[in-house]
Amino acid sequence: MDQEVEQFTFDFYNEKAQILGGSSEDLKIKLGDFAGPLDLLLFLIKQEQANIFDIPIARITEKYLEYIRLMKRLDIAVAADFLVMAATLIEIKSKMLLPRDPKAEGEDDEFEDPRKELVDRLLEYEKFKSAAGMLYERSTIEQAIFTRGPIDSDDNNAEINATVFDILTVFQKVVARHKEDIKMEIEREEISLADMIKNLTRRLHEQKELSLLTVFEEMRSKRELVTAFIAVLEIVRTEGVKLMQRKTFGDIVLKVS
Amino acid sequence: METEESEKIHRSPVELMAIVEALIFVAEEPVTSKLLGEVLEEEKGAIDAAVEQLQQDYEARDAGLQIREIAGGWQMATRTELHEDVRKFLKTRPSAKLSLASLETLAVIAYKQPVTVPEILEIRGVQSASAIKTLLDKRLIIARGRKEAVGRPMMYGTSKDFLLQFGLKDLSELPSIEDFEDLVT
Amino acid sequence: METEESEKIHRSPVELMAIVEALIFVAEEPVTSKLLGEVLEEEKGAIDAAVEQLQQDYEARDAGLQIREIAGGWQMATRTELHEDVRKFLKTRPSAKLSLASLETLAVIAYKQPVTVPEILEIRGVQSASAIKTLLDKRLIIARGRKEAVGRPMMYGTSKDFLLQFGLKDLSELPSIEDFEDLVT
Repeated sequence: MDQEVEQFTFDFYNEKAQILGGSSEDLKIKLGDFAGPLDLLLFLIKQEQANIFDIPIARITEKYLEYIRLMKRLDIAVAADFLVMAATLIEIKSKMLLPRDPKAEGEDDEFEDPRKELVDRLLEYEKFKSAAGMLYERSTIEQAIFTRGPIDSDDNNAEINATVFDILTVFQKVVARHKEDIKMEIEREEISLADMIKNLTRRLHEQKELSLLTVFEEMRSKRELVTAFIAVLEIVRTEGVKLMQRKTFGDIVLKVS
Repeated sequence: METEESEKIHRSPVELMAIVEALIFVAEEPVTSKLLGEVLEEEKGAIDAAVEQLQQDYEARDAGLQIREIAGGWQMATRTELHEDVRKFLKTRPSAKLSLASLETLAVIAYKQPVTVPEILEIRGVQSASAIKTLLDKRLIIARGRKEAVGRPMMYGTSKDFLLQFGLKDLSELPSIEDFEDLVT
Repeated sequence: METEESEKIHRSPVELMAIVEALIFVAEEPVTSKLLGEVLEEEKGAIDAAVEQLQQDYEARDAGLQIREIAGGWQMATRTELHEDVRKFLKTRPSAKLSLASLETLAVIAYKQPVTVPEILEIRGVQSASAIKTLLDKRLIIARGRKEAVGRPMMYGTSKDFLLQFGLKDLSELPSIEDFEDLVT
């Protein structure tokens, strides 16, 4: 039994890209997760058992277009880059059909194979594809190794290591928050800061741990959200409570210490 | 007697010591023999023996670490006698770390400089005094004179150390919103 | 001979091993021999010797831990073979793998750094914006200033986290890209 169209599950070892049949009646396709037009081309060349240095351009172009048509029929958005490559292939194909300039004949050196640029790109690309495979293996090995759990000196783990990118992201968030704050004009009964602190403290002591994400998501308005945020800061400051972030950009957890 | 004596000893003492050592090492909190026994499907007695043997080994080889019993569980820690050097080391760690509040404040200053405290408050919506102090202490920002406005508030901008720490040649190298427009959506 | 042989050897080799072990343990990140030497006021050579002896001892006693060189420093970690039990204990699953597109983009950045978005497109033949976003979010790559070219595009390079997550001592440990040529065709 063939699976339904199955995409984007990718495993270097078990998940080989492949295209299975494609008659109009019985359209059973397994779309490999092709990383781009070059990836697809390499696959087709291998499937056709063609020599990469002497690509049968007409046949490969036909297969390539067939694949794109299949994607379209399945309502899969075909990325523009795939279409650009289709155009390139057609162009090369037509150049191959042109008779060579008789004047240039004989001087083989000057004859530039229309496929050359594409072949160079494919070869260059394939190196990086192999390198990606190497990285995949490395990360798999690395996932089998664990470092120590937090120790006492790691108490201030609410801190994060910042990069320039973080600065921008954080800035965008602040600005977005600011804009939404201004938009908020609806007044409704809001919980006071004191009540918020009381409420959160009680829950924290009941549950020992409180996910900030959960708390913040419960808030019904920006104003409440801000109140909750300040309340959390107050609690951390005044009570024996720790803010912990187990993963960078992960959820932050309030914890009774 | 309902306790089922499930004989599942499939590890040699050395193997058991190794995995127990690894688990105590990765644990977030002191870990009990009971929990170790459950995860490893070993008798509590075997776990206790392994931990005790580990403790003795650590001591015999004058290791820098110890396995100690605390809060009803086992925990790995540095040996007490080494505290001076350990403390000294922990202090010298280059700390490029910033709290989220400081980072936010730094971001506002970086993109809006020169900027005053009330302006930062306006954008962030929270008081930023302690964050500004932290940033001044870490020399990431500097005072940039006073603004010609009511109260002549102090203006702040990023420092040379800021450029160094974030690997920037100059401020024009700061990513702009446009750089990430395609990426951050 | 002007090199002053500052004779500061006030620790026995065993004592030095102990304190080095303790410091590698407490460090939050891989720690360099240089930093250890500075804090302990010991020659780098003595530190290296101590770490190497520690590594050998760990191996000889089939410990559950290892001391390894990564991202330019020393780090204590569990031994690879124990991953199943450790994972069971921590109740973690292997984290989600990067997509093929992200891995390819990462490979291009690792080998061509610093590299701009258009240059990545040129090699991969496909827009890589979302992959770059993913890699930035995962902190595997970082912005590396701007290229002095039309539009001054941002350049990207790999981060320290990249070394850590892929178990590399430094970038030179990556096999050269030409090595992959043999695999090709």
